[in-house]
Amino acid sequence: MALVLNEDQAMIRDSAEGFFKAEAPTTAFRKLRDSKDATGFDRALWKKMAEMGFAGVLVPEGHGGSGFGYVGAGLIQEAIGRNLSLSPMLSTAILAATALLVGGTDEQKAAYLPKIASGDLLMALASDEKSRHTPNHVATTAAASGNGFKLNGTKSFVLDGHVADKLIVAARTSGADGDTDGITLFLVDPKAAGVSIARQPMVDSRNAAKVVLNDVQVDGADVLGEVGNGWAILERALDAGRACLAAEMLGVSAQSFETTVDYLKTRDQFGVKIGSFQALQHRAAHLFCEVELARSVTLRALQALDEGDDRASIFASLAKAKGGEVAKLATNEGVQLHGGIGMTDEFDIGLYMKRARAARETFGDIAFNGDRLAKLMGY
Amino acid sequence: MALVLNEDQAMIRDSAEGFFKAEAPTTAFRKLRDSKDATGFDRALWKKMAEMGFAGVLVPEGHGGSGFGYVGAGLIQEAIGRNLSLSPMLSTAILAATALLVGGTDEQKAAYLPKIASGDLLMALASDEKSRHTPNHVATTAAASGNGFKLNGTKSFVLDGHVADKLIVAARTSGADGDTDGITLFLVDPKAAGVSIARQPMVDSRNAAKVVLNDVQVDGADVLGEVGNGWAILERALDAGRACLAAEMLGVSAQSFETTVDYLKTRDQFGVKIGSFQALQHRAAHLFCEVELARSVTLRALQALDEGDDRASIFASLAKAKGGEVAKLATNEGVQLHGGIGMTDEFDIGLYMKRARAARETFGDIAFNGDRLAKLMGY
Amino acid sequence: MSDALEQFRSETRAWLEANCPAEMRTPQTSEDETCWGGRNFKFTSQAQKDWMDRMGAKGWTVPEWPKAYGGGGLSKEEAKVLSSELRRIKARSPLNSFGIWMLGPALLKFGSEEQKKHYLPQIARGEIRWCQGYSEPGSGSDLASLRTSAEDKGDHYLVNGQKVWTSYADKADWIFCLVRTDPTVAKHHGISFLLFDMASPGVSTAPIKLISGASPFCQTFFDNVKVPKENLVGVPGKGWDIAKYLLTHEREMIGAMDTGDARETMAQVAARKIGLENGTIADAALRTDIIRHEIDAWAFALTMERVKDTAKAGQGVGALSSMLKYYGTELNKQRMELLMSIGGSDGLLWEGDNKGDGDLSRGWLRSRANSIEGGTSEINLNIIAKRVLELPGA
Amino acid sequence: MSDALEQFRSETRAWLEANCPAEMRTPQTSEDETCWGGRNFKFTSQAQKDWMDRMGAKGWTVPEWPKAYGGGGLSKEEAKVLSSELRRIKARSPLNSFGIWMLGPALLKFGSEEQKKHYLPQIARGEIRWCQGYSEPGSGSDLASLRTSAEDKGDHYLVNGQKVWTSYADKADWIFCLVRTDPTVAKHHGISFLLFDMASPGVSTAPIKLISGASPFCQTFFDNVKVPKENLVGVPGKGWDIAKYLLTHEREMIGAMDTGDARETMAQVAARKIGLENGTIADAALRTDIIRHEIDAWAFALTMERVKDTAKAGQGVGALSSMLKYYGTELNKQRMELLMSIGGSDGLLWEGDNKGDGDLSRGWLRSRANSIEGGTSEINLNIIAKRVLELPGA
Repeated sequence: MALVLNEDQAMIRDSAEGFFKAEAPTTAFRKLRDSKDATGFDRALWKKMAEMGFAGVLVPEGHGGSGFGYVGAGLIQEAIGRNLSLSPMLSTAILAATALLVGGTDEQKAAYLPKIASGDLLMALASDEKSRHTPNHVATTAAASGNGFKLNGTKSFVLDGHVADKLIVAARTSGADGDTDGITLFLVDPKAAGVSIARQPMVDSRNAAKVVLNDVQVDGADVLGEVGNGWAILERALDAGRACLAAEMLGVSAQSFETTVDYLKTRDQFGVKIGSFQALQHRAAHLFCEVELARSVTLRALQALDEGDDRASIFASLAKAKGGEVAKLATNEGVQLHGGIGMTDEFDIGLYMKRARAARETFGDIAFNGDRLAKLMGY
Repeated sequence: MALVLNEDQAMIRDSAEGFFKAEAPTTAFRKLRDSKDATGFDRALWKKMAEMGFAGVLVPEGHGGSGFGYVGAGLIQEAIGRNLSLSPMLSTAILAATALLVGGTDEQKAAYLPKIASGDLLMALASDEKSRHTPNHVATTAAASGNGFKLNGTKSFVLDGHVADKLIVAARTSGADGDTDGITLFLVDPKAAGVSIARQPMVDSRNAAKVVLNDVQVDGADVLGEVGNGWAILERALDAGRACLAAEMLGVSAQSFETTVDYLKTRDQFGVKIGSFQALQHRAAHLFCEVELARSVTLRALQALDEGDDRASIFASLAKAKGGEVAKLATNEGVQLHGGIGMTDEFDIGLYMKRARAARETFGDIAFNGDRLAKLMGY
Repeated sequence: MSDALEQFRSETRAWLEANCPAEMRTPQTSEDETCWGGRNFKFTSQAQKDWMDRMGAKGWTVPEWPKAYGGGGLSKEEAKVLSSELRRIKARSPLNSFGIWMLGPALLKFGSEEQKKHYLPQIARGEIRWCQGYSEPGSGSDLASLRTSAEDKGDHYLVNGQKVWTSYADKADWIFCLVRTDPTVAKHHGISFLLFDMASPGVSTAPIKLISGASPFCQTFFDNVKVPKENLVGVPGKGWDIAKYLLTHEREMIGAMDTGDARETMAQVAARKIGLENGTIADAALRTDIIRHEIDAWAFALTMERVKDTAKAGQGVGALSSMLKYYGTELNKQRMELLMSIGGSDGLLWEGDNKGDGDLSRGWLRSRANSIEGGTSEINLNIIAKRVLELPGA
Repeated sequence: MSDALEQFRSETRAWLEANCPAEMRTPQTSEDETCWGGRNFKFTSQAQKDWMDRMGAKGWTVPEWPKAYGGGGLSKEEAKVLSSELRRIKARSPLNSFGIWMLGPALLKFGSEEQKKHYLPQIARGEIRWCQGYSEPGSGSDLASLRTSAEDKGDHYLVNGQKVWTSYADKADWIFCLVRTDPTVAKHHGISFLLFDMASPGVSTAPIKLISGASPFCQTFFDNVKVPKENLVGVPGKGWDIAKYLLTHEREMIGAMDTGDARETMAQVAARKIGLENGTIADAALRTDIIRHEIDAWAFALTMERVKDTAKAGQGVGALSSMLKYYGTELNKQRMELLMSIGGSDGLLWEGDNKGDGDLSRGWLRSRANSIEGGTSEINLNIIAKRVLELPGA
């Protein structure tokens, strides 16, 4: 597929850019943050996002979604990155929707996908257990119990875990810690007995929660996919997350870069604009190149997911690895070139740096994703 | 020990700087290179170096040496690096002398050290077998035979191997490839039956040879150190080589840096000196810092060898790793900032880049030495 | 060691034994326990106050300052002995102060005899807490472009303007402040160095919130503040010389900070958080990054050591000291980035139930200012290029 | 595909089948087998000459140039078909030439009708081999400061001066050359674009030896060379416009070079030289470096693809194309450094008994020029800063 947006996609991009700039700019982010809002996002905004087709971006039209696909989801995420907009987009519309699409039965799809698309159902993926992303490390157990399973374990860094109406929990039904075989995904009611959820305040003011499962009884019908074969579903959901986070980080990088270039054109020092200093010009020019590289890998990763390309995992890791490094560079350079005011909470550039850092850790940094892509390529 | 040169050492530095600048500048290097000189260095120069006490820098006064120690050896190497002077300093005066000092019997010391100091004996260490430095990879075998051993194997990248009067060969008397136990060092006559030596023309025009050993018979008296326990001697010789190569690379870096800064002050472009461009100023200033860091680690490594510090290996690897990276940066920046003329054979800066690359590979680059120092420190 | 020095050591030891309260020999557990002194300082305990007062009375808060100015009047050697004896009993610092670190050295070099007699003993005894008024919202790296004006009104200056990044301005008693006394000359030549009471009418402050959270920094406003003319240090219009002297001083201090034994710790943290496999940190790529950083950090620590040893040996270190701030702060930022990577999602915590939750993320954010405050990395590279490499002006 | 295009494809296929000699369908094994054409070219075989002549006669050495100027007169679509048919039979390039790559596009845009008619067919048929006279010893990145003079002598120009980095000047028949026709105006405005015969009296060349060994580059000297006035292209004093047009053209070409499938190869080389352990390259640190490079190389390759696709989609690519030269050449240097690290002492060989010995070290050294020739990385960063980011002039 050509590495350009087609007309429909260009329209999605324009409408997403316009929407988030108007409806959820950084001032909205600050308001939620400073009020220590218990939900962590604006439910009215999420409703509007559903009306725009954003919540159902991956949901086929037959299930009430807009079916824009991953390229569409990435464009929405990019606009979210540009505006630091808060919403359950990643957890519900991307991670959970992908898991359901890949692994759900017809009944599960019919039950959940339309509600995701309409903005009425929030979901969260509870997979990570280690602080550094290691998805095959699943120590949470699912032991046979009655006509179902009993879950025990602790999940950390569960995005939107504290507001989710339904959790997707990765637990081990067989095999040893580290094995990919033997992992099973379960749809778990967060209000079920034995589930306790605590929100964790994060540096980027986004929602993450610790989920403790203590003898939580689930039914056989709550299994997503097949028992012991959850890994492929989990991988695909995480790859969707990686590619869409790369897109969000692209928005973060591009916005930080543009803000910084604007600052270089307006800030006076030593009687001239600081953008006239060649050392800063070269750094800005280099950063321009890096942002463009991030844009290319991100688009390829999103397209690969849409096409079912068998290298989709490689491209997702490539985009996540490169996108993360570029976002680090763009936000670090942004703060440094803003000087002292870049360090103040009053200016936005620091908010972008915080988000870049958190997005970089989520679903693996360059160490994880670089290693993964090399292994997938046989070295 | 304070990280400064004492008075004696400052004198050695000054005399070495003066000596090599006068006796073996880059013009001498070019003459030897362009004439494809069979020896690869000037024997008359080596005699003069012996008279200056350089050949016997590590040899105690009792054995006719000057006993300047490793700091002294490093200062000589730094001056060699500054002038790209060709001599068997590293192979004979540093590697072989260290091996003899650490592992030699009284008889061996008495037989060889005075001749090293007087410049009458050239020696070479034949240890590497892989193209990437892996000292514990010793596949060359030494099988018991008569009252001695029979050696079989191939050694590559033997510095000054083609002119050596005596080789120090690492061979395996027991254990498996990769084991450090079971390695034995042998003093081998290059004219012995079964030894064939072929010079390999290298990018830096220095001497390296391939040594093939085919049923070479050696005597029990030719063992250096104990049978099966050659590793500790080899390690110490290589550490001496690493620290002294770091010193030579420091000379290469410092000279490249200074030449480049001079060029920035004299070359006109766009009507001004190119040294007035801030982007180049910042790169030069950063390079200044890096060269100073290389100087610090090098001095510490040399001192640690002199003191018998139990962290001498760590410091040797630290100096080799950092020194190599700095030499890479200094010479690459040197060529780039010289522009087109930096690419011509007529200018010296390219010669420094070639030497930096070869010195960087010798006895391990940052990948090898970084891994080694981390392991030595327990991570 | 000479007999006299040995004698001094035993006397010092005895005096400390008698005068350093037991509580002041326990490790400080938080920033809040730092003693800053001053008119309104809330001591955490009587022991903290006693310790400051006793050391202050002896002049040992500033051991090498002359006795006439409230100092200890100690020789370099004696000061070293005192410092080693303090370390021996693990005594806390009796007094932290911008007066000791910054204003004192400036007054000793540029102040009048009267000023030295008046201000220095107050600093030594912790009676007056000082803050520093340098930066302004518009000035940034171009510090000399400052616009806070001090108009000569005969018997006093009338100060108007605004400072920013004034550490602890809301807690300080007095300020040492760069002001423009002559707007008609070239920017470096119209600056003066002025001292005044923060309680003067017209002075107000507002705290600055950083990306890392609350901070000691303030914005400080001057609205027709009257300052007696004798409060000017040195020569009117020559304040820039004092500023440069203090900036160099500050750069060397900041560059020297934050190294310590962090080296050891990073590998330990990684081993604990990520685990070892066959004796090496299990994440090979992260381990490579850690090793590369450790190599640089160690090379930098050795360079600091070499600078000190070179200075001790009586050799010039000008060229070397200019790089410490630049390289040290860049390294520290890199170190915090790596610690964040090692921490993974734990490093992203902003606050939490456990003590220390959020420290890492806030420390990481705070470290980003290292290469901005006290002279940006860019300014330091300019300085090296110009003063050390003597490259032509752009 | 349209019927007409299908028809064109089958005709082309038949023609190639009949006219491309079998030898010209075997892979080229060395640089020496490249066909450059020209008056004095030594063809490696009759087949090489036949292949050039036949393609030249058909205008297919320059498929999209107009037929009137010796080109093939093909549409974009037809040219693509030709190119795919050539690939299908693995045909070698019939003719390489600075005339095709550089002078041709310049003449098509700036030349007079007469010049086009005269020079372009010679280029298409490989009759005249051209070289490019741009750089001078003193000019470097400041190309417009060139000093080679062309004095107006009524019916001719008298050319004096010196060029450097003239590729294959010692083998070329004619030169296209930047000269100064008016020394009295601002440097960019006194430059003209001149064509002349290298056999003219007063022209001499000397080869340049590089750090990587022998090179195609020469120094070229002009000593009172008479050049007919009709050999000037475009308007006198407006040569800089032509130069800029060609430099941009060249930058895009160089940036686009040397990517290919090198990606695949580096990991393979490392696996072969270093070996795999549990499926990963045994040296973990070097593997990390390789992975980081591969990520960048892949991201760059995708960016090249995106630029092409964007252009195809009829959208502007100005901002993107400006970065290709800078990033591509820096990446290639890094790639060669890594290949040298992977090679270890084998990479240090300068020559040897085996075919290929020394190729790596010489390739590495040669790669260092990538970021210098055709506009240095620094100049390209300046261009991005100025033209793309529109940052103010320094």
